[in-house]
Amino acid sequence: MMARETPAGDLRLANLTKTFGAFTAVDDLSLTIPQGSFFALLGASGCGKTTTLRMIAGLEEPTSGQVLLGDRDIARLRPYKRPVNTVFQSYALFPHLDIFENVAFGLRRRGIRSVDQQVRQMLSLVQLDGYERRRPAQLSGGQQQRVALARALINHPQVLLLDEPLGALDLKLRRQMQIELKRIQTEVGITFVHVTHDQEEAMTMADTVAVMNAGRIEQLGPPAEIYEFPATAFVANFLGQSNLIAGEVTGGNGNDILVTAHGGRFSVPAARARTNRGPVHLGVRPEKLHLVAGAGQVPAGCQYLEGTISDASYVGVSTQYLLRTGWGTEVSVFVANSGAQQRFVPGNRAVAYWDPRHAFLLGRRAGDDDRTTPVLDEPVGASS
Amino acid sequence: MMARETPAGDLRLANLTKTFGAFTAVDDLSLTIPQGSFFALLGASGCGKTTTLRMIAGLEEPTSGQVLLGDRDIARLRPYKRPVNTVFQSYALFPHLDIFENVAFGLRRRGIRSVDQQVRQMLSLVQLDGYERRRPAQLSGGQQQRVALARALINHPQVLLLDEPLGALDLKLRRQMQIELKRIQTEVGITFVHVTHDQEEAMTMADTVAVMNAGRIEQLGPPAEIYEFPATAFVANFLGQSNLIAGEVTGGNGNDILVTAHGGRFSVPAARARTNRGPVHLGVRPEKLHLVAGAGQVPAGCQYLEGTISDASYVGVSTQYLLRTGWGTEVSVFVANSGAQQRFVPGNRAVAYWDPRHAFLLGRRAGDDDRTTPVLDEPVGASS
Amino acid sequence: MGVALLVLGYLFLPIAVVAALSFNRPSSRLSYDFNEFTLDNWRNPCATSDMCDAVLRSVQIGFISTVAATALGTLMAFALVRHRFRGRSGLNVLIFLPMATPELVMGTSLLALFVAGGVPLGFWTIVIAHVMFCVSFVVVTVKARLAGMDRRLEEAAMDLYASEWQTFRRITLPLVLPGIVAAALLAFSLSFDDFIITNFNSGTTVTFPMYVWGAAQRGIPPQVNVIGTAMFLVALLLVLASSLRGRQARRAAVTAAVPSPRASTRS
Amino acid sequence: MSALAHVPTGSGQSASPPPAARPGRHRLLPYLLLLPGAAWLFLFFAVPLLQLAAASLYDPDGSLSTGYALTWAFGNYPTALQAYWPQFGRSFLYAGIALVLALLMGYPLAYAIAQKAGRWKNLLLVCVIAPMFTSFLVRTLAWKTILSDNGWLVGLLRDVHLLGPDGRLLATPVAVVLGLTYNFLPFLVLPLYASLERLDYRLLEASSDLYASPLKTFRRVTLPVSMPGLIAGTLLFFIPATGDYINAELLGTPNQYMIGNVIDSAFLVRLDYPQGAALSFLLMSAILAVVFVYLRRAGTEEVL
Amino acid sequence: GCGTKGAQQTEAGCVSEDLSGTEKKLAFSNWPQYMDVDEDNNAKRPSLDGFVSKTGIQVTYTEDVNDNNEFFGKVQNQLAACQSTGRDVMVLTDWMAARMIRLGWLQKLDKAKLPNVEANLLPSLRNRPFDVDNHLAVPWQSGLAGLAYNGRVTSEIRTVDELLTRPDLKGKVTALTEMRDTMGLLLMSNGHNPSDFTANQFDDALNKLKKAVSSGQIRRFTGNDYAPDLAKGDIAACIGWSGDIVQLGFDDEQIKFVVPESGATLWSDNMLVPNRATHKANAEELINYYYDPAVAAQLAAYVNYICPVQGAQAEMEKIDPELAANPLIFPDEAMLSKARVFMALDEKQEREYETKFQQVIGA
Ligand SMILES: Nc1ncnc2c1ncn2[C@@H]1O[C@H](COP(=O)(O)OP(=O)(O)OP(=O)(O)O)[C@@H](O)[C@H]1O
Ligand SMILES: Nc1ncnc2c1ncn2[C@@H]1O[C@H](COP(=O)(O)OP(=O)(O)OP(=O)(O)O)[C@@H](O)[C@H]1O
Ligand SMILES: [Mg+2]
Ligand SMILES: [Mg+2]
Repeated sequence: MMARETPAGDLRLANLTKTFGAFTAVDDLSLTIPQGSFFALLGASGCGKTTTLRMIAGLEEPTSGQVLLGDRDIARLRPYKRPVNTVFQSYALFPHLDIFENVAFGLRRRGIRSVDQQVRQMLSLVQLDGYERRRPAQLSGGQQQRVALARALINHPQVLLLDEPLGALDLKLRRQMQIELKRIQTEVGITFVHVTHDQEEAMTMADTVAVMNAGRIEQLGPPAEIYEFPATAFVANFLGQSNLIAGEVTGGNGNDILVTAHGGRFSVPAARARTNRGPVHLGVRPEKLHLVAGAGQVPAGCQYLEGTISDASYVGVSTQYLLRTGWGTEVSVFVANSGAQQRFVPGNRAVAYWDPRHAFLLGRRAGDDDRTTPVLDEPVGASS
Repeated sequence: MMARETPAGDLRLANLTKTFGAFTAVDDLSLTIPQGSFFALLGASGCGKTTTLRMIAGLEEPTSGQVLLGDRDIARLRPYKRPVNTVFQSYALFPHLDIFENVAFGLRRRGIRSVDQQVRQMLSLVQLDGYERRRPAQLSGGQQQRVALARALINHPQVLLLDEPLGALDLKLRRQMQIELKRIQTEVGITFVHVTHDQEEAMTMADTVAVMNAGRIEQLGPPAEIYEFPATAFVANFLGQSNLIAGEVTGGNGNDILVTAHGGRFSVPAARARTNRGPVHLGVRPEKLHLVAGAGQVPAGCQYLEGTISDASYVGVSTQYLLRTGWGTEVSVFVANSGAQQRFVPGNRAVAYWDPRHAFLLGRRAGDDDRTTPVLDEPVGASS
Repeated sequence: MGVALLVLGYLFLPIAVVAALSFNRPSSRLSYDFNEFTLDNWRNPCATSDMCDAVLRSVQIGFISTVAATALGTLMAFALVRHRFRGRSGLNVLIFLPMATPELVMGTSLLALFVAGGVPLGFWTIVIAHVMFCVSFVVVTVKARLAGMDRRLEEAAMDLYASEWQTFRRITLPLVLPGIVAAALLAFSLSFDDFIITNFNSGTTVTFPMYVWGAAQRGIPPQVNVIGTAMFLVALLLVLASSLRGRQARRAAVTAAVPSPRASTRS
Repeated sequence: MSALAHVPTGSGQSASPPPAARPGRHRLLPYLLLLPGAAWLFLFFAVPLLQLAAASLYDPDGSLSTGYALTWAFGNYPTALQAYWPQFGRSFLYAGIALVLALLMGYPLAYAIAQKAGRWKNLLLVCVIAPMFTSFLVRTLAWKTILSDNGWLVGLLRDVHLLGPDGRLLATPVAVVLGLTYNFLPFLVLPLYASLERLDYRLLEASSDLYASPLKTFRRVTLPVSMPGLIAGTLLFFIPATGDYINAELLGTPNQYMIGNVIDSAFLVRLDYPQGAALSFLLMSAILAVVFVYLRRAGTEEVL
Repeated sequence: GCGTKGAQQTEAGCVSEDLSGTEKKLAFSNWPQYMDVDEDNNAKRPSLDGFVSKTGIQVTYTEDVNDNNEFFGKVQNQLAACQSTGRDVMVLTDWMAARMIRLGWLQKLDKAKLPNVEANLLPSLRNRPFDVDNHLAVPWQSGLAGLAYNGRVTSEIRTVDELLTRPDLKGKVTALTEMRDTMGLLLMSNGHNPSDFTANQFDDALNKLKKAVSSGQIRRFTGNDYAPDLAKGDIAACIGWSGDIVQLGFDDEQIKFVVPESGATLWSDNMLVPNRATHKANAEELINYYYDPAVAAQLAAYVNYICPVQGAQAEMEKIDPELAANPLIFPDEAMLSKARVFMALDEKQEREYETKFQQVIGA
C-alpha cells in the first residue's frame, strides 16, 4: 500500500497556496523540511498552520503548488496512501470506538493482526493504562488529546504532523510528553512537523522553527538564531517579547551603527542590524535588561534608559517589571527570582541597562512608535 | 428569570462529590471563592477540573454536596437559572448559527433586542471583526476558542467559569486576552473561576490558586505563597519545577532545621519547613540555584552541591542546565540569559549553590528518592 | 419523556386490542368482538396453512427487499450528500416522485410493464416492486442522518491508512448506522405491510396483507391477531435479546467500572 | 431534495461544501453509487409512469374494449380537477392536520428515544415500528373497535361531555385524521430519530448555560440542528398521507373521501383510465408544489 | 402507434391450448373462506381433497380474489393482451363475469363434460342474460342482497324506504358499495325491475339514495366490513348479504335478514375459465364435481350461502338438518320469486351508471 520501508526523503512544499473563496489561508508557501528533522511551525491564530498541515496530510487539496516527499509529488495522492499521520487539533477521535480501538485503528487498517501489545505500550506511554475500554466521551479534554497522540504515534509514519498535540496538557505532563516525542523522533528518524503555541516547546524541541504570519513564512531558522536576532518586528514580538524603541539611524562607524531615539543616542553592532539607514526599531529583549537604582550603577560599555517602575508582576521563576520612560512608553524588564536581585516596587525610580551586543536593529515603517509586548495592567483592545 | 442585579455573594462548594460509576472524579471538595475574585484551578489532566466547573454551572448533578452562591444553594437549580456562564473546553459552538448569532445567543435568550453593538464590540475585543457571518466550521481552532470566550463574556454573569479559555491561542494573543479578562474581571466585579495549564497565566492573573490532584485540593492560596512554599511534593513539582533532594532530619537549633542528604549536611529555616522530623525532601527551585565553576566561588552562608553538567538547553529567556550529582541524580538549574552569566557546556564540572532561605522542607515517604522535573534527554515512560 | 410514553401508549393501543383478540374465541366468523377467552388460537396459530405460508413469504419478501432497498438507497444518499454532479435535480425528482405517487398508480403501471415485458408474476416481481417504492424512503431517511455528519472523523480515518472503502466500513457506516437502521425498519414495515402494489404484481402468490385483506371479506380468523401479536413480540424480543447480549459482552470487556456516558445530564 | 444535504444545520462540517471532485475514478464515484438505485427507479418507476402520463392524455371517450387513442386531451386535467377539487382540498387538509398532530407526538418521542433512552434505544425504536408489523387492516379494525360507538372511549368522552350523547368518533373526520396520524407516525419518527441521535448534548448544555430555558433550547438549538431529520420526516409523513385512501374508506364516510379514493375508483370501478391518470398527475404535482414551497420556507438554499 | 389497443378478444384471435391430457394440474383462484375447511385441521379442505383423490388432479388453490374490481385490475392486462393469468379457474361475481364475457376473455365450457351442472343447476340461475347458453359461467355460490338489522338496537324493518328514512336509524345505516346490489334494491323499492330498467328509472333510484346520503341517514358504503359493525350495534340496519347474516345469526338471533317486500337482488359467484388457461378439461371436471349434490351440501354446510345445486338440500339433511331448513341457504320458491338478477350492462352503461353511483357514494 505504501513504501514505508524506503526512506522518504525531505518534505518539500513548493508554492503551496490555499484559498477559501476569496480568502487566502496559505499564500505561496515554499519550504524544505529535511528528513528526520523536527520542524516547528509557529504563528498567530488563524494564520494558516492547520491548513498547511492538512495539505501535507492530503485532507485539503491545494489551490496550487506542490507537496513533495523526496522526489515524489504527493499533492494528489489520497491521504491513506501517504506515509503521513496527523495528531488533529480537534482530536477527531472516533466516538463509536473505545480507546483501544481508536489507537489500534491505523495498525488494523494496515492489516496488522496482533496489535494488543503495541496498543497497550502506546497507551501506557501516554499514561492512559486502564482506559482501554472507555469511549472518548468519557474522557477529560487532556485525556482525549493523549489518545489522539497515541493514535498517530503508533503508526511510526515517515512524517508526523502534530497540530498542537500537547495544548490541553498541564505543564508537567507536557514536559514528559515532549521528552517522549523527542525520543521517538530521534530514535525512529521520523520527520516531525509540529504546530505549537508553547514557545518553550518550540525552542527546546525543534531543529528548525518557522514563524508564519497571514499565510506566509516570516522567518525560518534554528530557534536560538531566530530568538536572538529576529528578522522582523512581528517575529521579535511573536517569539518571546521584545522592547522595540523607535529611532533613526544617524550614522555608523564600521562596526557599530548609531541610533537616536527619543533624544537618547544608542549603538548596535553592525552584525546585529537588519538595516543601516532610515527609521529603525532598536530592540532589546526584557531578560537582557538589568534594573539598577541609579545610572551610576550601570557597568561600563552598557547603555541605559531611565524611568519609573509602573508595574511589577511576580511569575514564579521571575518578576516582570514595567519601566515607564520619560517619553511615556513602557519598557518590559524580566528579573530572574534567583534570590540575589534587588526588589523594586511601582513608583520607584530605576534604570534599565543593557549590553549593546544584546540589542538588535530592525527596519521600521515611518510613523510606527515604540512596541512592547503588552502587560496585564494595560488594556490593549482590538488592535493586534 | 434570575436576579442578575443583586450581588450574588461568595461562591462556596461544600463537600462536593461526583462519581461516575465506581470512579470518583471529584472527591469531597470544599472551598470558598470570594465574590469578585479571580480563582485559578490547576491540576493534572483528568483530575476533575472540568467536572467541578460543570457542577457549578449546573450541567452535572453532584453525587453529593452543595454549591452555594451567597446563601442560596444552587446545586439543584437548572443551568439557565444560574447567573453563571461557561467557556467550554470543547467550545460547544452552535454549528447552525453564524459567529454573530453564537455570540448574541445569551443576550437574545434574555430577551434583549438590540444586541448589535454589544456583539460587535465583543467580537472586536477577541479580534474577530469581519468574521460575523462565518460558520464555526470555517474558523481555525484558535478563532473558535475566541468565539466561545466572547459568547460567555458578553453576558457579564456573576460567576464566569473558564475552562482553558486561551489554550489554543498563541502567546501574544494569549497575553492580550489575559489583559482583557483581567480588566473585565476587575471592572465588573465578576467572580472568575479559571482552569488553565499555563502556569504563568495562573500566577499573574489569579488572586487565589488551587492545585487539584485526583479530585481533591492539595493546596490553596495566593500564587506567590504556593510557589514559594509548596505544601507537598506534588505541588512543588506541579507548579513550576523543584529539585527535591531526599534526606533525613538530624536535628534543629530553634531557627533552623538540619538535614543530612547523600552524605551532605544542609539547613533550612524552621519557618520554611512543613515537618521537623523523619524523612524529608529538601526542595530548591531551579531558578534559585546559581552555577559557578568551583566551590570557592560560593558566597558565604550559601549551601551547595557539586556535579557535572549533563545537559544545557536554551529556551530563549533562560538556559536550563542539568547537573549530575555524585550520587547519580540530576539537579535542574535555570540561568537567565541576561547576557552577564557564565556559560557552561555538558561535561563541565560545576557547583550549584543556594541561599538556605530559598530552600523548603517537605515530608517524604520513606523510600522515595530525589525528584526533579524531568528534562528532555531523559525518558520517563509511563510512570507519572 | 412523559409525552413519549403517552405516544408509545397511543401506538400500542390498537396492538393491545389485537393482542386481546388473539385470545378470543369469536362468536362467529364475522364478529370482531371479544367473546370468550381461549388459548386455542395460540396453540394452533396457522388458521389455514395458507396463512402461515403467507406470513413466511411476506417475511422473506420483506427481508430481501429491505436489504436491497437499503443498500441501493444508502448508496444514493451518499452520492447525493457527498458529491456534486450533473443531473442531480432530475435524480432528486425521480427519488421524490414514488412517494408522491398513489400506490394504485404505481401498482397498475408496474403491472403493465411486467405484462408488456412478459415477466411472469410472482415472488420476484413483488420484490422488484417493493424495492422500488422503499428506495425513496431509504434515501430520504439516510440523507437526513448523513447531512451534517462530522467529516473530520472520516479525514482522520483516511489519515490512518483507511482506504475509501475501509473508511466507509469502519467509520462512516457505524456513524450513519442509526439512520440506516431507521431506514431499514421503515423499508421492512413498508414491504411487510404493503397490500395494494403487491396485489397487482403478485400473480397467484399471496402475501400476508393480501391474506388478511381477503380474509376480512369473510370475517377475520382470530389467528390473524395471533400473527399480528407474535410479529410484534418477536421484533421486540429480537432487539431485547441482542441488546442484552451486547450489554453482557460489554460488561465482560470492561475492566474498570465504567458508567454509561453522561448518565447524569439533564435537559 | 438534495436540499436536505444543504440545510444550514447539522454539525459544523456540513457547512463546508462537498469536496471538489478528485481526479480519475473518483469523479465517477457518485455515478457509480447512484447507478443501481437510479436504474432501478428509472426502469420500474419512471418508465411505467411515462405510460401513465400518456394515459392521462388519452381520448376520454375510449373504452377498454375499443382501446384508447392518444389525442393529447389536455382537457382531462381541468375536467378532473373541476369534478374532484373538494376531495383534493380534503386530502391536503386532513394530511396537514394529521401532520401537526404527528409532529406534536412524534418529536418528543423521537427525542426521548435518541437522547434519553440510553441502551433501550433500539428497543424503543422497534417499539415504534413494531405496530406496523401487525397488518394494516388488523390495526385499522382494532381502531374501529376502540372508536366504536359503543366502545369505552366514546362512552368516556360522552360522560365528560366532550361528545354529545349521540356523538360518535367513527365515521367522522376525527377518526380519519386519527387513522392517518397513527399509520404514518413512524415515517415521521424514524428520520427524526436518526438526526436527533446525532445531536451533541454539549450544545444543549451550552445553550442552557446561556440562559435558554428548555423550551428556548429546543426552539433555538435542538430544532435547527435536527432540521434535516424534521424535513425528511414531515415529507415522509405528509406525502403518503395525502395520497392515502384506506383510512378514509375504513374510518370515514363518503363525506370524508380523499383524492386517493377517487383515483382508486377511477381506475378500478369506473374504468376511466384517462381521468384516473390525470388525477394522479394532478396529485403528484400538487404534492411536489407543496413540498417545494415547504423546502424553501424551511430555509434550504437549494431546492432540488 | 400511440394509445392502447382494444382489449376485446375473439375466439379466433386468442386461442387457448388444453394440456389437461398430459398435465393433471389445476390452478384455482377463489375468494377467501369460500371453501369448506376441516374443523379439526384447518389445513384440510375435505371437498377439495375429495376431488384430488378422486381424479388425481393436483389443485393449486389460492384465495386471492378479494374484490371483483381489484381482481379485474390484476388480470386485465394479461387478458387484454391474450396472455396467461396463470389461473385455470377463477370465481367472480356475475356482473364481472358478464364483463369478461363481453370482452371475450373466457373459454367456452364443453357441456358434455358437465352432466351434473346440466342436471342440478337451480332453474333461477339458468339462462342468465349474460350467459344465455350456460356455457361460460357456472355459479359457485349465490346469495341475496337484502336488508339486515340488529334487533338489539332497533325494531324490525321491512322496506328499503324504512331503511332510508326512519329517523331512529339516522347515521346508523350502511349500504353496499356494490352498485348492483344497492341499486337493485332501490330500483325494486321504486317498483322497477332491476333486470330491465331505463336510465331514468336508475336516476330516480339514485336520487333517493342521494337524499339519504346527504341527510346523513346513510353512514357509510361498505364491503363485507359492515358485518362486525352490525354485530356490535354501531350500525343498526343495513343493506347486506344473506350469507353474512346467516353467520351472525348463529350466535345472535337478534340479527336478522329481511327480504324486502319489494324484492331482493340475487347474485352469484361463478366459476370461469379464462383465455389461455391450459387445463380447461381439468377445470370442467372440477366444476362437474362440485355439482354433485353430496359435495355441494358439504360445501354449503360451511359456506352458508345459497347453494345453487338442486338436490343438495336432501344431502344436507344428513349433515345438519337445521341448515337444510334454512331458507337463506336453500331458499323456497316464494323467496326466489322475489329475487331478481341485475341486468347485464354494456360497457357504456356500465361506465355511466358506475360513475353516477360513485359520485353519490363519495368517490
Ligand atoms: N462521563 C464520564 N464517564 C466516566 N468518566 C468520566 C466522565 N467524564 C469524565 N470522566 C473522568 O473523570 C475524570 C475527571 O474528568 P475532568 O473532565 O473533570 O478532568 P479535567 O480535570 O478537566 O482534565 P483535563 O485537564 O484533561 O481536561 C477523568 O479521569 C475522566 O476520565
Ligand atoms: N472551511 C473554511 N472556510 C473558510 N475559511 C476557512 C476555512 N477553514 C479555515 N479558514 C480560515 O483560514 C484561516 C487559516 O485557518 P487555519 O485553521 O489554518 O489556522 P491556524 O493557523 O491553524 O489557526 P489556529 O492556531 O487558531 O488553529 C483562518 O483565518 C480561518 O478562518
Ligand atoms: Mg489550527
Ligand atoms: Mg477538562
